[in-house]
Amino acid sequence: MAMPVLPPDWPGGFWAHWGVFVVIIFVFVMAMVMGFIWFERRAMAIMQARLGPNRAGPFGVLQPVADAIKVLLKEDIIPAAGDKLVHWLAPVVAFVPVLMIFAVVPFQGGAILADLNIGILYVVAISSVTTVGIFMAGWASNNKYSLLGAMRQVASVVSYEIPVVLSIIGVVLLAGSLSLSQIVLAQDIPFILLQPLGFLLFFIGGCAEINRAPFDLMEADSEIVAGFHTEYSGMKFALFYLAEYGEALAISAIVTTLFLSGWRGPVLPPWLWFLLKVGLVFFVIVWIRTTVPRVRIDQLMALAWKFLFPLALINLIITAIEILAWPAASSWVIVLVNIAIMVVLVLLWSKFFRLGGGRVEV
Amino acid sequence: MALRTEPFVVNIGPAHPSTHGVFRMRATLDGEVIVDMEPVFGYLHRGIEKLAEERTYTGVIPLTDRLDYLASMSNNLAYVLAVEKLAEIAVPGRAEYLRVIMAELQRIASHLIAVGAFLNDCGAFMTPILYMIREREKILDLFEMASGQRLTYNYMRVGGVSQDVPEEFIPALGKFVKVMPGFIDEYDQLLAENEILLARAKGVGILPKELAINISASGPVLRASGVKWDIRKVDPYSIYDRFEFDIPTGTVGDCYDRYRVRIQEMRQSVRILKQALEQLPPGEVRSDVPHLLRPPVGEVYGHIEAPKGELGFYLVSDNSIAPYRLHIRAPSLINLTALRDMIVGWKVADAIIIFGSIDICMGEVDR
Amino acid sequence: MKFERYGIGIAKGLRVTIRHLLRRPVTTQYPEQRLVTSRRIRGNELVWDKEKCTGCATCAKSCPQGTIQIVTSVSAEENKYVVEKFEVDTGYCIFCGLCVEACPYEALFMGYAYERAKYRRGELVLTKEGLLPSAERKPSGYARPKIEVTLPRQTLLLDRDKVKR
Amino acid sequence: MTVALSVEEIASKIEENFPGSIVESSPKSIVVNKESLFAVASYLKTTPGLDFDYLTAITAVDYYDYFEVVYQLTSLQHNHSLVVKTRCYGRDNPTLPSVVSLWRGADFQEREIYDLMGISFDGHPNMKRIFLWEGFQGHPLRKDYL
Repeated sequence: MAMPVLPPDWPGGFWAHWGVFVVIIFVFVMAMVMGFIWFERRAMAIMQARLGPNRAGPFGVLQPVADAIKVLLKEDIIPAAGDKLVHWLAPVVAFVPVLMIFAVVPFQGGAILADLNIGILYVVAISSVTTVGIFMAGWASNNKYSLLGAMRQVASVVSYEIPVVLSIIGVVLLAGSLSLSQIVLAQDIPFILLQPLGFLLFFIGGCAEINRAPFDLMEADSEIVAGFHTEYSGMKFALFYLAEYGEALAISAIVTTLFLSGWRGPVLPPWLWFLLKVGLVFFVIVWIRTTVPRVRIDQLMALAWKFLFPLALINLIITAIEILAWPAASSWVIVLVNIAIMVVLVLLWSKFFRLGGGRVEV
Repeated sequence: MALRTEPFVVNIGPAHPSTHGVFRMRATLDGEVIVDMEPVFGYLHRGIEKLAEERTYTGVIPLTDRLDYLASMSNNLAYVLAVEKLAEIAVPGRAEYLRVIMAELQRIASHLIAVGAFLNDCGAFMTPILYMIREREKILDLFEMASGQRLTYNYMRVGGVSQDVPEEFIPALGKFVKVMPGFIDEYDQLLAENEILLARAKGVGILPKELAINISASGPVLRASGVKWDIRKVDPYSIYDRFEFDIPTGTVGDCYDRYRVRIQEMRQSVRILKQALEQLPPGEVRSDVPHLLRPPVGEVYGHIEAPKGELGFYLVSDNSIAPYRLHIRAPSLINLTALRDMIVGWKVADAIIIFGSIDICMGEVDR
Repeated sequence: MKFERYGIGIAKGLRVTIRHLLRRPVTTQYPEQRLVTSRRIRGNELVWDKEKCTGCATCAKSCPQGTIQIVTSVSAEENKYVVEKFEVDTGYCIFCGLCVEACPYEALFMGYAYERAKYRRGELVLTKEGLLPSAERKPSGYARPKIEVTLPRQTLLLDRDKVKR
Repeated sequence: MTVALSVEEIASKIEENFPGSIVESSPKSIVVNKESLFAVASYLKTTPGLDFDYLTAITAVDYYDYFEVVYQLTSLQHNHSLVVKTRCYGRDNPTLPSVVSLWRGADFQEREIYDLMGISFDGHPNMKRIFLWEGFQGHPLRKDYL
């Protein structure tokens, strides 16, 4: 495995690098997830005219720690009629892939566990494994709400993977590489400007994949109680919770990497830029969650297949044509053209997009 | 190729985040689609009608607080109006105005919860309901100021109200009336045009006009189906004939119409409050009514337009100090009759919002 | 779903929520920060004025729950009723205030206090001594205008929210 | 203002169409016998000029000798109202014809009366207890239930 961006004076070679970064990633993910939990609760609370957690530590920053301790001390309940092995295995299967995504996320130039040359493909592949864990949880719980939630999750992930991957391909075409650090290095202009439509599609699809509002159907508390983790408690529940926020973190990080030029930015140190951008993306996710209601399952499907999928295909084709036809064109012209194309396409689709489903005669 | 699926039964409730109390829908699902539904309730049955037979006429008023606990003032009002009709007791002018003020404030408070809970059921994570609870809190402050409690007011009495409002009440109410329309505008900005909400609520759970009348629906549910029927207008009780207000109606009878009708009614209530504040006369608030009231033998049906619909009290008196029979026509219970017709064929997510859009209060359904 | 408004509805909603970032929260931090309750609060526990009470038992009759128990005897020398037993089981009390309103001699008051939770059900039964006023058992102004004017004014949420419009 | 229709007028109309159906007519209400209840109810609902399309409330009162079931009828079209009563004797298994087929609004209310008062309604699609659980002994709103 090639390590082109590994600093040459790095002591100890590959295994030291590996060990250090595993620890860094683990600590980073845990710390960021806890920070995100706190951040989401605080930001949301303020937007809802209240204060949010403010008891544990200054501004309540230690609230996630307190929650974690509470959750760890809780009794672990397994439904009597549930499938015990699968029930036990599910949180692990759901959580580990989330952690593994960060192996290829570059925190700054060279700060990466494994700069795979197929990095983004790896991300797409690994992130889907979480779904298996969630379906296992839904199945093993022997609870109808859990099963409904798990089925919703599988349906939505299977559908949304396609527009998400298609919009990633646009980025890959521009960067000419599947490696995440190469993609960042290729972004002299952030790809959000070169690929505005791709960004929109990826963001919507990403929100749907990580089950963030308005696509949080699988744990829609007002409909199916808590979805797949209805029957989970204690540490296993905590793992699902971590997985959920870890996914949110991962999506924020990948959006940052693919579209917001990753760690690159003036003045501030690169890792800080990276964190700021991740935080910004996450704030937008939280902000949307605070505002909008939830879509219905058939609307979710219709949105994926009728709205996102055709637009993603068109976006891909346009990107390919641009790259082939005007390889020498000024980037800023392309930016303007692409934004115009995005506006036209979105308006056009908004006009003609009709939702399927509704009442079913029974 | 048709997929063969096996229907399965899910109990939605009695302990479920969005059944608004202990309501249970025994739903048969085919995938996500509800093919059959049976409402089950009675978990909160306290036998208020039976208890009332052993209370004095005044002693029943605290019981009515506990019917629809989101609109206690309206329940108080309906009950005392029925007793006054039975015993032919006159009410001083100021008391009438105070009653109307309280009833309209209560209507706003109840609709705020109804709309907030409905939007919460739609999945807008807590934001609308928290904004609306904020405004409801202001109303509860006013109620607390007048009656001393925030939920079970026990404010109305046969022949008036329990005591006059304190002097700081009127300026506070004036301020509330001034700020409230702005907040209602804000709710509208927040979600009224939201595409997702439109997609979720428009055309969902349609209650046709004929069916709405046939199942004796009342209140916003009936009006959303396009029937212009508001007891405040068609059978004015108390002093509602002195105020100018409109009856908002819907056109289709879907969830969105019910939501809009409630929002419009809040605006109309603010309008009534404004007029009542201007007209409020000074004077007594309670006429002389014997402590142990003995109404003449007879029976009476008194009804008002409560926030949830037509709230009626059927009273039979045998000239003793306790009602011989008290029957409560609970709007929540009767509006639920159409639930099955509205839900079947929709998905689980729709069932929840259809149920939320009816706006029931289990204290009133089960009694 | 149909985006005939091109997402303007969603954008409007997003504007409302983001504007709330700049507003003050409306909640209070309860144990540290306390609001003044209504002057007419029907708070926990009745307060009984031993001197004014004549033992007429109007309160007991007016109680819808049958919570109040009064036993009186006739005192020979003073020619009036002596209250032997005055017992209120606050576990049954619904704090409707009808007894206070009914009292013809203004001898019974609603309590001004809240936070009077007890550890044992037995402690909820208040007898003669337990009903007397004390430092933490102040009478409320419910149906007692004379007391009402001495109490501090209620804090209103209406006065606290700073909404720029 | 919802007009309470003149009882004599309607009573005579009913008597004309269904001789012997009126047991008693007070100034406020008509008491019909239980055999002709359904016919009278559908007459009231469908006759032009009466059009009682809205069943406001049903309730039952226990008078020891008999149960009186009270129907509050309203016409949304003409904004008038009428109180129709019927009596059923016997405490063991009193029955009445159901009006659910005319007004679906009677559905839960008749079940409620059955549950709490013990009057069963013939022709009701789902005559079972509504508030109390199946197997509950007695009917609590009866005056002899302690």
